[in-house]
Amino acid sequence: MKIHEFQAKDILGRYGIPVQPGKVATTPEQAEAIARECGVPVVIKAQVYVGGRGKAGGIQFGDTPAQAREAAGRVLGMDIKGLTVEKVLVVPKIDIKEEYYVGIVLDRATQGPVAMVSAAGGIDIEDVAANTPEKIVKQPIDMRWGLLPYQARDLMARAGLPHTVVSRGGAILAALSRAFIASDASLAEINPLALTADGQVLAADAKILIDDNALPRQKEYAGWAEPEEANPLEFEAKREGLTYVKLDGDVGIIGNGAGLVMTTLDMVARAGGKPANFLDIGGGARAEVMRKALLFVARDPDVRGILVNIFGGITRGEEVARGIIMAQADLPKGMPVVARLSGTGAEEGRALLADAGLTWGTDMRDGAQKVVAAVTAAPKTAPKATPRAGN
Amino acid sequence: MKIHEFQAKDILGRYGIPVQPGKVATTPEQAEAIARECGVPVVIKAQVYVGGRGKAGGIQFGDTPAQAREAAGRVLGMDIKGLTVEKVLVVPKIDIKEEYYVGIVLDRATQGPVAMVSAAGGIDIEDVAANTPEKIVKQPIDMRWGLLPYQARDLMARAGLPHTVVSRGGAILAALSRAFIASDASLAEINPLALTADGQVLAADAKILIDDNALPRQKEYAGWAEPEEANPLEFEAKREGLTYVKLDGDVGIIGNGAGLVMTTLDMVARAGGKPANFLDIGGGARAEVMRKALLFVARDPDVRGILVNIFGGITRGEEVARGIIMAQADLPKGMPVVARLSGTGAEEGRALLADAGLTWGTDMRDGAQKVVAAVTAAPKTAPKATPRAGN
Amino acid sequence: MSILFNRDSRVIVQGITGSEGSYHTPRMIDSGTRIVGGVTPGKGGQRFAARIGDRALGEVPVFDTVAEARERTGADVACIFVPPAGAADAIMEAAAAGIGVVVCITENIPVLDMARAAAFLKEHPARLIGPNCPGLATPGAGKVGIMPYHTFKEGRVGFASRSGTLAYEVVALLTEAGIGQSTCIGVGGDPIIGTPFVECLRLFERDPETDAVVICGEIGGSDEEDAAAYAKTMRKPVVGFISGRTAPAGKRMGHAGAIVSGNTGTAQGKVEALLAAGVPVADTIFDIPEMTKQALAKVGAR
Amino acid sequence: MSILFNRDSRVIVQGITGSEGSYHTPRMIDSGTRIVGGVTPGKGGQRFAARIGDRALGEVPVFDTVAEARERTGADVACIFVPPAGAADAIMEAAAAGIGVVVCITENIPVLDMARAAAFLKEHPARLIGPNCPGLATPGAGKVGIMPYHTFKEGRVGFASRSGTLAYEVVALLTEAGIGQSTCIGVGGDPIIGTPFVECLRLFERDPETDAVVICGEIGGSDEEDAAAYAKTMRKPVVGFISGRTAPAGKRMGHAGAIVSGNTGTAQGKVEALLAAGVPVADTIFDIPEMTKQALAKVGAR
Repeated sequence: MKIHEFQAKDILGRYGIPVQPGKVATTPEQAEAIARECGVPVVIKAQVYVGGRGKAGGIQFGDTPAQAREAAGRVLGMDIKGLTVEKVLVVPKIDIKEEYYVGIVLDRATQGPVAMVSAAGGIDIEDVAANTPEKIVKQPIDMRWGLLPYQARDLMARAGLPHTVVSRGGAILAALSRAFIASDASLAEINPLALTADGQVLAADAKILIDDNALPRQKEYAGWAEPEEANPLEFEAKREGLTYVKLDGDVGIIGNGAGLVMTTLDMVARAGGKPANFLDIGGGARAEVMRKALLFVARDPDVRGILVNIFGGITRGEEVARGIIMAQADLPKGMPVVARLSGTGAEEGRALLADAGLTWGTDMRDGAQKVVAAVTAAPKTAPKATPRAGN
Repeated sequence: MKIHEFQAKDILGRYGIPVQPGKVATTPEQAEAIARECGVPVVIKAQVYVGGRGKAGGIQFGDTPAQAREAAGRVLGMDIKGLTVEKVLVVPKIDIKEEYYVGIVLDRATQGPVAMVSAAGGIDIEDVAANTPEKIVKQPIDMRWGLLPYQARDLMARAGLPHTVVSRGGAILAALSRAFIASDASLAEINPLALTADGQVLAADAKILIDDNALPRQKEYAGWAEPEEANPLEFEAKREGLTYVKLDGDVGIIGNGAGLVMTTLDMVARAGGKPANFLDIGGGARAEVMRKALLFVARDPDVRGILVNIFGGITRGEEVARGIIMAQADLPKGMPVVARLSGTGAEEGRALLADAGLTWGTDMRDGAQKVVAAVTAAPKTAPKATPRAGN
Repeated sequence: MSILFNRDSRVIVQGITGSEGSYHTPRMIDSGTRIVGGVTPGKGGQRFAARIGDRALGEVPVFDTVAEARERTGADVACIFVPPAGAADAIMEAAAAGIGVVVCITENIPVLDMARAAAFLKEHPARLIGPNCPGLATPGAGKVGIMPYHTFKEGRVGFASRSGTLAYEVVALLTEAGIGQSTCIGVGGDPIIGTPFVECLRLFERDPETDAVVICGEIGGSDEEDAAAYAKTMRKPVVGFISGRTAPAGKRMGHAGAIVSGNTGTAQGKVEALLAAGVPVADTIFDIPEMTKQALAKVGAR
Repeated sequence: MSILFNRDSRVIVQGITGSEGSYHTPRMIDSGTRIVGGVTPGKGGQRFAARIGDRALGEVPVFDTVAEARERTGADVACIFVPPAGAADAIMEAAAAGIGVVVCITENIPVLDMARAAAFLKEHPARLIGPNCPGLATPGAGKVGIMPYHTFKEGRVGFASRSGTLAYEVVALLTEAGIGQSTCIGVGGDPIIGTPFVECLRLFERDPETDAVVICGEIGGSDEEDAAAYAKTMRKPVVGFISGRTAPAGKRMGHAGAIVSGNTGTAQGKVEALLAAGVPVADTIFDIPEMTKQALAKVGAR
C-alpha cells in the first residue's frame, strides 16, 4: 500500500528520525496559516502517489505566508501524471548542504530486507543503481537482530559519508530499520537524507510502502488507504477483495489464479487483442462473485468484450456459468462475453451457457480468439451504456 | 524497580493480555463508585510492594457498592509488613475454576530470560519450585526470536494444562514475553492465570519488576516510581544516585565499590557490630558527595556510628577526608565517624582527618574494630539529635 | 518415483479443523495420502473424521502441538492450512519439531513473517514448499495440498510452477498427451518461498525416477534466471514456460511476487536466460507437451 | 606470563574521546599498554592526544567504526568506555569486527541488552570481560581498564574478582606480601557477564606462567559454585574468598548481580561449595596472602 510523504514522515518521527516540522493543507488558506505558524520560507510539496512531482511543478516555494498561499493555490488541483493534487505538505525550507540516500527494500535473493546507503542522494536511486552501482553500499538485515546500530554506522562509513554524519546518519538508518520492521514496510526510503548548512541531519523526503498482507495487523496504517485517482477501480477492487490491475487495452480478462490470468493475457495478446485488465477471482468463487467480477470489469469504459477463463478445481464450472448468466441483465447491451471452463463442473457449466445462448471457448486459445474476434467485429464508435454497479 | 499490580496489568493490557476491567481507588468513596461502574461483586486488593497481602487481610470482597466502600475502608490505611496501604485496586470478582502460573524471569545460567509455566498456580511459585520442581516447565527465551507463539503453546501443553487453555494461554505467554522484552522487565509473572467457570482465560494477578538500568529508556515506567514506605531512605537514595540498602543494625557503612562495601559489612559483623546499611558512593566521588552520603546515613535513627572505608583509585583520599570534615557541622552531636583510607591520597586524607581530630583506621579491620568500640561505648539511651538533611 | 513425498510419507495437517483444512484433508486421504494426524491448538485430544459427502474416510487424532503430533505419529511431512496471521509460526513449529518437508498452502502471509521464518529455517533445517502454493502431488502416491489430483498421471516428468491453476492446466495437457509426472510442485507465488525452481531442479536431477523437468515461471524476481544457470549443468533436459509477457512494469499481477521492478523480473529476460542456457521455452502452454516429448526423446526415456 | 593480554597486545579504546575514555587512555599507555587507536563514531579522522597533567604520552588515530580501526591498526583487544545505552552495541561491534578480547568497563547496561549481546557472541565468538568491571591487568605488560596498576606486581598468581575496589585491596595485600600476579581480572558485577570465574580458571589452568589462582566472589548467582566444580579437576591450587556473608536475602547489594534469591546465591552456599571442592576459603581478606603462600608451597612454586 502506498502512503503519502507526510504519512511516511509521521512514521519516521515515531522512531525518532528528525524531519522538518510541517503540516498538510488542502486549501491555499491553510497553507498560509501553516507557513505563518512554522515560519517562512516554506516549501509546498504536492502529496500524490507518484514520483517526479518536482519536474511536474509539484514542489514550489513561498518566502512569505502570502506567497505560500499563492504557491499552494498553484499546486492544489494540479494534475501530475493523471493524479489530481488534493493535499500539499507545507514545511520550513532548509538550507541543504549535501544530500544522501538511505533506504531499505525487501530483497528476494537474501529473503529479507536489505539496507542501502549512497552518498549520491537526492536523485533517482534506480539511476544510481543502473549507472554507478559502486556508489551504493548494501547490507542484508538479519531478521533475528534487526539492523544493529553499529552495522548502520558501518554502512555510513563504507558509503563514504562525512565523519560527522556517520554517527547521526547511522542512528537514523538503525531507526529506519526498526520502523520498517515494526510497520511491515516493503520499502522505506529517505531520499534525500539532508545535511544542512548548520550541521543538522534530517529526512527531507520519505517514501514508505506497507505490505498489503500485513494491513490486518497494521490497523492504523490500513486506515490511511486512499483511492489512487488514476485507478479508482483498483482501489475499489482491493476493498472488495478482488485482485484487479487496470491495463490499457479493450479486452476484459477474468480468471482464477494469478498465473492462469497472466497466461490468459498473453494468449489474448497473441490472438491480436489488447487486455484491458487483470482480474483474479481467487479460489472457490461462487456465482455471485463471478457476477460481481463481470460487472466490475464492465465498469471500465475501455472494455469492449470480456474473456472468462476458469480452471475448475475448488471453483466449480457450473457456479461460474451461473454467475455469467446472472450478470447478463446488468451488463451493457451487446457486450460480448466469452467463457472458457475446464476441470470440475466444466461440462455442466458449458451446458448452462449454451442453454443461455452464450459463447464459450473449447480451450484457452479458442476463448482468446473468440473474444478478440467479437471485439474486433463490434463497431468501435458504438455508444456504450453506462453499466450499473454490481452489488 | 517495583510496580504495583494495577500498573503491571496496565502493561499486560497493552500487549493484548486479558485482565479484569478495574480501577484504582485511594478513598472508600472512589471504591464504591468503581464498584458501581464495573459491576458487583468486586474484589478490593491492597496495592503494596510486598507479597502475602491476602493472608494479611489486604484482599476483601464487596457484594454491593456499599460493601465495596466498607471493604476499601478496612483495607486503605492498613499496615502490611510495615507498608501502609494507600491504594486499592477494585475489580469485578471472577468465578475461578482453575489457577495456573506463567512467568518470565531473568536467568544467569542461560544469560537471558526464561519462561516458566505450571499447572500449580495461585500459590507461591518458590514453594512449588522447592517442593515439586517437576510441576514447573521451563524454556529459555532466545533473544533473537523472542518466545515464539508455538514455543509458548508447547510449554502450556508440556505443563499439562487443559487442551482448551493451550491456545489462549500460549497466546498470553507469548504476549507476556513481548511485554517483558519491550518493557525491560527483569521479572514478569501472572499468578494466577485464571480459567473461569465460563471458560475465559485471564491474568487475575500480575507482578512485574523493571530493570533499573533500563529506566532511562523506559521513561513512562520510570515515572511510576514511588517511595517504598518501609524504606523511604532507599527511595530517596536512588533519586540522589546513591546505592543504599537499609539493614537492621546500628553501624552506618559507607564505601566505594559494592564488593568492598559488602566486605566492610562482613568485617564489622566479625568485629561484633551490626551494620545499619549498605552505601556505595561509586567511583571518583568528590568531597560534597562524601558529605551528603554521611548525612544521608545519619538520617537513619538507628545509626549510632559510621565507618567510612575508601580505596583510593579514581576516588581521592583527601577529597573523602574533606567531605567527612565538612559533614561534621551537620552530623548529630557525638556521632562517631571512623574513616579508613587507602590508595591514592590516603596519606593526605589521614593527615587532614588527624588535624580535624577525627578517628581513622589503619586498615579495614582496624577501622571496623574502632567503630564497633565507639558504638558499644556510647550510651544506648542517649537522646539523639535529629540530623538536618544534607543538601 | 518421486521427490519430497512418496507412498511411505506420513503426513500431518496443521489447521486440520479449520475450513480449508477440513475440506482438503479428506481429499488428500482420497488421493492415497497417508494422513496420520492433525494439529489445532486448543483442540488436542479430539478426533478428526474425514468425510467427502457420504463417504467416510476414517478418523485421525488431533494434537495441540506439532511436537506432540510428531512424537505420537512419526509424521515426516506437514501440510499447513493455518490462516495468514499464524502461518509463519506454524512453519517454524513444524521445522523445530523435526518435520522434514513442510508444505504451506496459506496465502497472504505478511512478507516479514516469511523473512523471519526463512531465517529460522537456516537454524532448523526443513524443506519448505510454498507458501501461497497449491502444494505437491506424486501421482500414484497422493497429494499434499489442494491440487486436482484426478488430472495427474504417474510418470517420469518432474513439474514445478509458480502458479497453481496454470499448473493444473499444464499438467492436464501433459496427461492428455500421455506424459506422466514423477512429482508436481507448486513452488508458490510469494517473493519469499522455501523452494525456488533451482532447488526443484536439483532434487529432480538427483531423482532416479525423473527423466525430464518442466518449469512454468512468471514475471518477477530471478528464480527462472537462477534455474537457467543450473539447468545448464544438468544431465536431464528442462522445458520452460513464462507467463506475464504482456504484464506492464511496476504492477503486482495477483501474486505478491509477480511484479516487474525496473528492468528486473521481465518475461523477456527470463525467456532469454532460459534459451541461453539451452532450455527450450514454450510460446504457449499448448506447445509444452510436444516439447516435453522431444526432450524425453533426446535422453532416450520412455 | 599472562592470559588474555600481554606485551604484544594491540589495544583500541571504544569511546576514547568521552570523559572516561579520555581519562583512562593515557593511564593505560602509562602502564605500558600499547594503545593503537580509538573509536568514536562521528570523530573519525581526528587524533587523540594522550596526556597526564603536563606529560604528553603520544597520539593515536580515532576511527568512526571498530571495523576501520581493526583494519588500520591490527588491534586484537578492545576496551569499552561507551555509555550504557550504547555499550552492548559496542561489544557486538567489536566482536563482529574480529576483536579477540573485548573488555567492557561500562556499568548500568540494561540487562536485556547484555542478554542480546551474549546471544550475539555465540555467533561472533570473542572473549568478553565484564561489563561493569575494572578490566584486567598483566603486571609487566600493562592494563586494559581502570585498575590501579601501581599496586600490582609481576608474578605467577592468577587473580579474578567480581568486585573492583575489593580486588584492588586484595591485590595490594598480595603485593605487600611479596606475591606477584600473572593476570588480574575483574569479571564484573552484573548478572550477565562474558567470563565468569570458571572460564578464568580454565584459562589460568592452561597458562604456563600461572601457578595458583585467587578468586574473590560474592553473593548472587552460582558462578562460585560452578568454579568450585571445575577447581576440583584442576592441577593448580585455588584460594577463595566470598563477600556479603552478612547480606540479607532479596536485597541487591550495589552490584546488579549481588542479590540472594530465596536460598540460591548465599555466601554460605558458596563457601561450602568451595570447601567441598577442596578450595580453602579465607575468612577475611587479610588471610588471603598467607593461604596463597601455602597453596604455592604445595605445588612447589616460587
